[in-house]
Amino acid sequence: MMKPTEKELADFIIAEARLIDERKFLDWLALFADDGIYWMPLEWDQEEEKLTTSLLYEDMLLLRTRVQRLEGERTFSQKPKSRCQHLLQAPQIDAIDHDANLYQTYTPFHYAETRFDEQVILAGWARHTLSVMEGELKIRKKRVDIVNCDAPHRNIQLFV
Amino acid sequence: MMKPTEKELADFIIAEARLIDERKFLDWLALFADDGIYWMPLEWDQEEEKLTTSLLYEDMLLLRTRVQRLEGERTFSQKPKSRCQHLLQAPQIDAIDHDANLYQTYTPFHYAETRFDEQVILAGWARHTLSVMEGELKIRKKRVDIVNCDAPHRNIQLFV
Amino acid sequence: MMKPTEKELADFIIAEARLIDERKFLDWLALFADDGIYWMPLEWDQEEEKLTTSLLYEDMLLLRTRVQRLEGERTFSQKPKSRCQHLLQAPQIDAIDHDANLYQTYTPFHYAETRFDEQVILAGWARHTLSVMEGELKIRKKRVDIVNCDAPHRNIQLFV
Amino acid sequence: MNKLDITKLLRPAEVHRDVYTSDAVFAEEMKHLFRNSWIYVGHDSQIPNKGDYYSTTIGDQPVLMARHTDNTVKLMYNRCPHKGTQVVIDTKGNTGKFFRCPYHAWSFKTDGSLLAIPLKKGYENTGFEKSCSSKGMTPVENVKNYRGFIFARLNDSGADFEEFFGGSLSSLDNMIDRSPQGRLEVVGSPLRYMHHCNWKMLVENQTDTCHPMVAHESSAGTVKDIWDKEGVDGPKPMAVEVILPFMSPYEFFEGMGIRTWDNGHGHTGVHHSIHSDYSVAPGYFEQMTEAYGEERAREILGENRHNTVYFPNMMIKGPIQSLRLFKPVAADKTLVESWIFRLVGAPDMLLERTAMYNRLINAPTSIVGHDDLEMYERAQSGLMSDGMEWVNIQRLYEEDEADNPVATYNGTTEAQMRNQFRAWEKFMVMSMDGAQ
Amino acid sequence: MNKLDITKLLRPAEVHRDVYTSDAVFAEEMKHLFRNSWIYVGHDSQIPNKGDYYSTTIGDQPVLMARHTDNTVKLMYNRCPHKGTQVVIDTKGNTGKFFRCPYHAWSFKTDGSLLAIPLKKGYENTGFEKSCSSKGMTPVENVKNYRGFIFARLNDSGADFEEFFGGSLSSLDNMIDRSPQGRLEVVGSPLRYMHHCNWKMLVENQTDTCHPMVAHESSAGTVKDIWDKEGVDGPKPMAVEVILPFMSPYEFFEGMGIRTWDNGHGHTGVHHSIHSDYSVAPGYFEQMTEAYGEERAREILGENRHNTVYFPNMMIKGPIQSLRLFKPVAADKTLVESWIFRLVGAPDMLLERTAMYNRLINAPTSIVGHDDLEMYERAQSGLMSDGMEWVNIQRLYEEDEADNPVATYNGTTEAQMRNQFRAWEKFMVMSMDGAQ
Amino acid sequence: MNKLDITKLLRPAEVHRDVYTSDAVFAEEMKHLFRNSWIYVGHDSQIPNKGDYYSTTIGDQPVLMARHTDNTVKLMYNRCPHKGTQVVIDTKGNTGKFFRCPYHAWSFKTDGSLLAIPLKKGYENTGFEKSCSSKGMTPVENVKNYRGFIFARLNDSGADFEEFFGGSLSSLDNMIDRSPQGRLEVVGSPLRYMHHCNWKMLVENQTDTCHPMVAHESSAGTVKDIWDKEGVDGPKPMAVEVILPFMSPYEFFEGMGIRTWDNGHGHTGVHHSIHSDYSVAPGYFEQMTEAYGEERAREILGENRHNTVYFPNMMIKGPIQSLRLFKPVAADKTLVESWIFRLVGAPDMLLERTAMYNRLINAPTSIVGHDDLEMYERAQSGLMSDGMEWVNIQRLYEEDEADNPVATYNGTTEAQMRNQFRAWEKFMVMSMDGAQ
Ligand code: FES
Ligand code: FES
Ligand code: FES
Ligand SMILES: [Fe+3]
Ligand SMILES: [Fe+3]
Ligand SMILES: [Fe+3]
Repeated sequence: MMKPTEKELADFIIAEARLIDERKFLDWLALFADDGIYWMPLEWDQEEEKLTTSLLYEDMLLLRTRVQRLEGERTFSQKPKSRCQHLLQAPQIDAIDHDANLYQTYTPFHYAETRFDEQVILAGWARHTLSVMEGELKIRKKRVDIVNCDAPHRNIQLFV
Repeated sequence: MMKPTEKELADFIIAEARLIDERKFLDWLALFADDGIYWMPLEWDQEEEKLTTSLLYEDMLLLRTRVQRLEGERTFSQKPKSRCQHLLQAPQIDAIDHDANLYQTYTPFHYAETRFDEQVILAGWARHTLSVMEGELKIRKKRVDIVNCDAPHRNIQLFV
Repeated sequence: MMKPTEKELADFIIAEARLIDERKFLDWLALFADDGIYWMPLEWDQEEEKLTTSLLYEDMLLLRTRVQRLEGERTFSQKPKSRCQHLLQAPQIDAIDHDANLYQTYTPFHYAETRFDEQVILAGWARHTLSVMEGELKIRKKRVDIVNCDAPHRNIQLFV
Repeated sequence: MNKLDITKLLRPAEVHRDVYTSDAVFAEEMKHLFRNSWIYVGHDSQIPNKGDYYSTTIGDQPVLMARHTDNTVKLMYNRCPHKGTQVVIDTKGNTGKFFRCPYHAWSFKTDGSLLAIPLKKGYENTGFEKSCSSKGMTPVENVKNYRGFIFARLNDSGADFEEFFGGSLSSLDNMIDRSPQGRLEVVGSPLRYMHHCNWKMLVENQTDTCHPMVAHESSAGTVKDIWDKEGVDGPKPMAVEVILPFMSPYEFFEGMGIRTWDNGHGHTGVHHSIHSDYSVAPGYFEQMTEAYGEERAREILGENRHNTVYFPNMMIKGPIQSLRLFKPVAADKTLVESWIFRLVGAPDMLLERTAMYNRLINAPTSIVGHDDLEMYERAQSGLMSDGMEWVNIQRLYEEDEADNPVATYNGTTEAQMRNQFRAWEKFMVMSMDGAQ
Repeated sequence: MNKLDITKLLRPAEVHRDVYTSDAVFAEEMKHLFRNSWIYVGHDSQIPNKGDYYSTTIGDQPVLMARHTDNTVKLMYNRCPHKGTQVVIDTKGNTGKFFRCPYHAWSFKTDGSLLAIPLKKGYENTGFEKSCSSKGMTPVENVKNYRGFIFARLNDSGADFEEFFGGSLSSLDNMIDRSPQGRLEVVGSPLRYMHHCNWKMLVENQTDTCHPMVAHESSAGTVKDIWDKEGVDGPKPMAVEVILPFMSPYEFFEGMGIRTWDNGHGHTGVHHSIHSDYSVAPGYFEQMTEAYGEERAREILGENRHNTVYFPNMMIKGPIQSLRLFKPVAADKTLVESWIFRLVGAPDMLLERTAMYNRLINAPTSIVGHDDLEMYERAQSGLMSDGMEWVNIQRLYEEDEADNPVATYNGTTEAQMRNQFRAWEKFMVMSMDGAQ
Repeated sequence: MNKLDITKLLRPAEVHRDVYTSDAVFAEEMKHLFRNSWIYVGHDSQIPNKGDYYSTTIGDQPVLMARHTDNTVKLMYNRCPHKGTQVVIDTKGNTGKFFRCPYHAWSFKTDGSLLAIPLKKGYENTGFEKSCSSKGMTPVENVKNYRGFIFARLNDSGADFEEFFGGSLSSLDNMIDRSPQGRLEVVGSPLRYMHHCNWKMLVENQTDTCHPMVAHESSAGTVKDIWDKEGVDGPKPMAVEVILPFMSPYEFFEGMGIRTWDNGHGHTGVHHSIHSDYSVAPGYFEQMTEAYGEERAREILGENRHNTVYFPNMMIKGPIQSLRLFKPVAADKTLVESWIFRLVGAPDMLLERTAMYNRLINAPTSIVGHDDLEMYERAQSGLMSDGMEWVNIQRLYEEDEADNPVATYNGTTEAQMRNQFRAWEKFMVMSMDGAQ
């Protein structure tokens, strides 16, 4: 695939969330480009990426760490394991630029994470920046803004 | 556009919700016809519009008031501001009547509103009655039923 | 319809949920094949259907019982009645097998059920197995997994 | 707590913050204040037919109001004498000739008295007839149906109905008289609006005439601003007519006057009010003249009281036919129910305005409501501050006030709040021991 | 509270509502009743191998059940002696040869005794060896493994196991004997069902034979109605066979009989029960005969007790191999766990019925469960009413009942409820001061 | 509670679990400990301009910090003297020349003093001037701006600022001196992380050097594992540089040393710390030398303290310019705020590392944070166990410790925890009656 269609872009976003719900974290990692970034800002409308605090701003090394940790023998905060579920509105295609090989999507979502008897539901918007690499769509950046980004959250352990 | 397609109708509904989430309230107001009405019944299966209580039954004058108030210098209940997020199921087209220039859509949604550290999630169905005016789709009536319409709610300050 | 399209399969799932929300339970029952089964496992990734506990594993006789009970004069747990709302992600078609006349769909959802002033939101995935019978799609099996299947729930009285 | 603990919480023009924030004080309010006072239960138009019922609460007590076979309205505790099950929990319905408990099918007449028990013989020679359970559901004895409005007092002793309300009934009368047939009917369900604050903050606010032009500048002020900009000539839209008066200047509120009655009742709008200048409903005056004669009709419609507070927790607006009930849930939690009424025999336009007023001012989705809730909840949390322990209600305070409970004042006085707290103390301690 | 406070809450055939609603009473139940009684912890088939553990609670106390290296079942408080961390919180797993606290890696043998501390030298000459922490995790001493069922008593003193349960163990025996090998195995996870009511309401309901035909008319009655309409000839489907008996007439329940034992235990279905007429699983009787001989096999299978209540908070159904645990969470909150067992060596059909029964009757998604929860929660709120302060359990009350704890009654008596409350008082006050 | 009740909860090297779990003890902490101590409020860079304000809490008290017209920082209780409304609830903003209450428009200077009341004449001859309300918002008198860091003590009496903190200010000094201009600025919003545990568990953890290699094996250990496998030669990525030291062996932590000061303050990393070996920011040393001269610059940068605890509820990391505030919400609830600062005049690379450290270690989405929260919350529930009532903090305990509050220890001692609890007792009881 050199020039993804709108449907291919949307299907990619939907497939990504499903991989997380099904805990296929290694397959999920494989969706990222080597320079991929997963970003959850701390503030509403946050612009700055590195010179202020974010909830999450991670490269592949850190994401691989998270994934390996989740299955770790001594990962006590995952005994028992958390589970999560994504509910996506149909992804909207905000930008298609074949020449720059850049594609932007916008996806409102609700995210449920549960462990023991507690369940939390986060509401927000995922903004993906994608590129085609070696014939496959890859995530260059996934930005997740939650509507209550500045609330006092407890543990959020999986991937929104 | 004289005769909107199903996709155009659905895209309109999706775009409307996004404008609210992005706090582009003036653009949102512009989606309404001059005689547009925004209605939230108080009772389940409520038929009566004017001779009984509703949660909301507002014409453009009142809607403009709300929007201007949200940005007001002395709007204390918006210091700090509320934020909201809509999550829509794909809108269903319930009626297409080109001759009458009337179009009906049905959209299940969840709505999250947050202020400070509180977040409330409302679940319901939006029913839009649309017409094409001067080549553009306009909202003649937006009816929003929430599943717990008769529950004792606290402030709901933005637009469901 | 002998060979349903992907759209027909998706529309069927969406229509099913709407019938429940609108309390058209008899129409909803009519969507099931005579040997239809409605299953809600108790455990995460549960395989066993009959030799272990489930939340729900019901044939048509039991489903008809539920529906009739919901309208019963002496159904005290439904005075007042519960209401529910489904919010579906666009159904994904996991398998199409025209020869076997078997179709599999996968639908992430959030489900809100309310009675009095209480509202609960369940997050999960619905997996439908469908067949065409006498020209109409029928539910052979509906499997509903909720993300917190093992949490200590209170009454869940309608249909997830 | 004992009498002294309570009296220490009040000064002539100041209230200790514990009155709003203490769980212990709240418990005493449920135990004493809400049982010694006459509390509004509901309207008899909610249960027009025999067997109709309506279930609600008085303070923290679940009660059941029913239309008995003799057509009178009966009130009883909603509690099965067997194992305590609430016999009905639906807010309203029709139970036919009797109530039947869903657990073991004990049945009761619509006045609560025991009708039948399955396998009754199982209680022979057990001494059952001597148990409290053998009587059936416990009735509430002190019930008054005042022109359709049902009030009850849970405690046996205390002031009787007329003594308790005295002259304040004139406001209810005026609201009812506005029907050419002298009859009101509840319309639809009440708005239910949850506030995280003490119930008394809401009651005080009903006669707080110095807050509208400040707290509601964002809502009423914006309507005014938009109307000034966009307003075409000719008649104002109904919504504008309803909201604009909230922005009236201090002089307007000073001039409207406040009247207090004994036992904590009182009202704003003695001389005029924000409801005075509503446009006339075509044909209405004629209907009223026909019913009452012109002079009396003018008298009725000339009375435009603003808010009348019926101590402890109800407020009505005669000219707009609405009633608000401030139901205490916890020291910091209050459920506000806003009801509206149809003037039987009057034009629909009046009901349309009443319904509009209700959703514009009293709904959880109402911008005016947002203004007020914000103040209450900020106060509830602000009172946690130990920097100052007293709430001030001193505006236009006069030393001899307490000696003249029935009086009329400048409309910006906080005298009615002080009047409420004098009554609060009276009905809190009347059933208390001197010491404990 | 002291002895007197507790005894004042009970009358021979009435219970004060505070017993169900008061937080103070609940706290005393945790402090006394649930420590003086033998409480069911779990089944040893949940931890078959060395190092297997299961974590749960006894009253409000977190405990850890483990299979020790000597293959016995050990019980200990789930609390690290260093800074209090729960050593495991997974409900089940295998810890290998020792437990290791995740905070600072103190380790403990599978009986809780201290194994090692990193940098142990840091405690030399500190007096550490004299501290309670130096012993390791505190063991629960009084543990009994009764044919696979693990019970524990937290307090050192009190009735011993056999004395506590007496004749009631016959119900457990019958359930276990129904396995040709005399062995049960837990199958799957328990249903967990949260109720906003007091735990004792659920326990009382287990021998409440006057409620099924009333409270369950909506579920069982509807099955009956549909089956009558649609039912083809020939054998009933398993689900119908299971649910229909709930609609049996009063005579059926009167006839089944109720038996009480000392210390609050008792059961329904002395002579027959709703489980009596289940269709036979092919081959099962042969298996039983082979194992026990025909006479003994008939004896075992002829015993069809309905619900056996093991005071204070457990119920079993021998004929259906299920166990329900009513875990107190708060005065108005109870978690019900419903467990099922496989009869080792018996046909799968029996397990299929057991699993079906569990989801049809005990699930939060079960219509029968909906019927019951509705009653409990209506009662919990109804008891807030001060119109009546006593719950009535007087049906078929006999003055000299207390003198004959072991007795058999007409099946509709409330004698077992009275029996429970006599035991409740006994085990509440046995560790209390006379006054306080 | 009285002095004796408090002192009974402590032993030289053990703490009773009620100190963490009792609501009564928590209430006393709010009433005494958090008013007798100097509590960090905020940083003056949050309110650079006149009229800027920041609202927060001290213990359970809502306070308002404002930049006054004279450019000084003023602190007042956030409570309107009229009816208690919180005057602002936005965490930050600019109020111009005065605060104006949104309810009735009373206005106050930016030091809280009363500016104006609408219709002021309404208070003439009412005795208003004698009421507490007439003064305006109640100011907090004891406020100290220490090089930009604002601290306050609510009670009038008690230790003064220098006496309270003593030598511990050296850590703040070092953090500030790391700016070539000796000035810090708050950057962005704080991370807010809710913990269901007692606030003291988090404070103790700040000097708990025996937990990283155990509790953080899952996070830091995994980074190490991945880096060992994947790590290319050459410099470590910043994230690896930051996280790896958490996996240092016991010897490392033993060697780093712990220092205690009087009144419960103390720090880890006397000789070196996990922050010692961060790579250098190009140009930074030159900037420092220019500002301070080479020797002093080396001295400042040579000091790499790990965590400095400012009793009761704050911690800073000088070398990484971060500050954590452990805000008590309830006995079992704590809100952790993690703030970062810019070294004015230093390279952005340092801020980048500070921001990265904050999100990697202190965020609710941080795997290191997950490790720690899991321990705290397991402990909070584990302490409900009555199997053992004391928490052990005996490691490297020395009998005469209390006599030498200012001392340096082996880095794995729990001496600083013991030091905190000695201060806890001191500041709890200093304002208590001997008996009650
Ligand atoms: S509880 Fe009402 S009949 Fe038994
Ligand atoms: S808390 Fe268990 S080892 Fe420290
Ligand atoms: S409450 Fe602040 S001005 Fe009245
Ligand atoms: Fe107001
Ligand atoms: Fe039952
Ligand atoms: Fe840590």
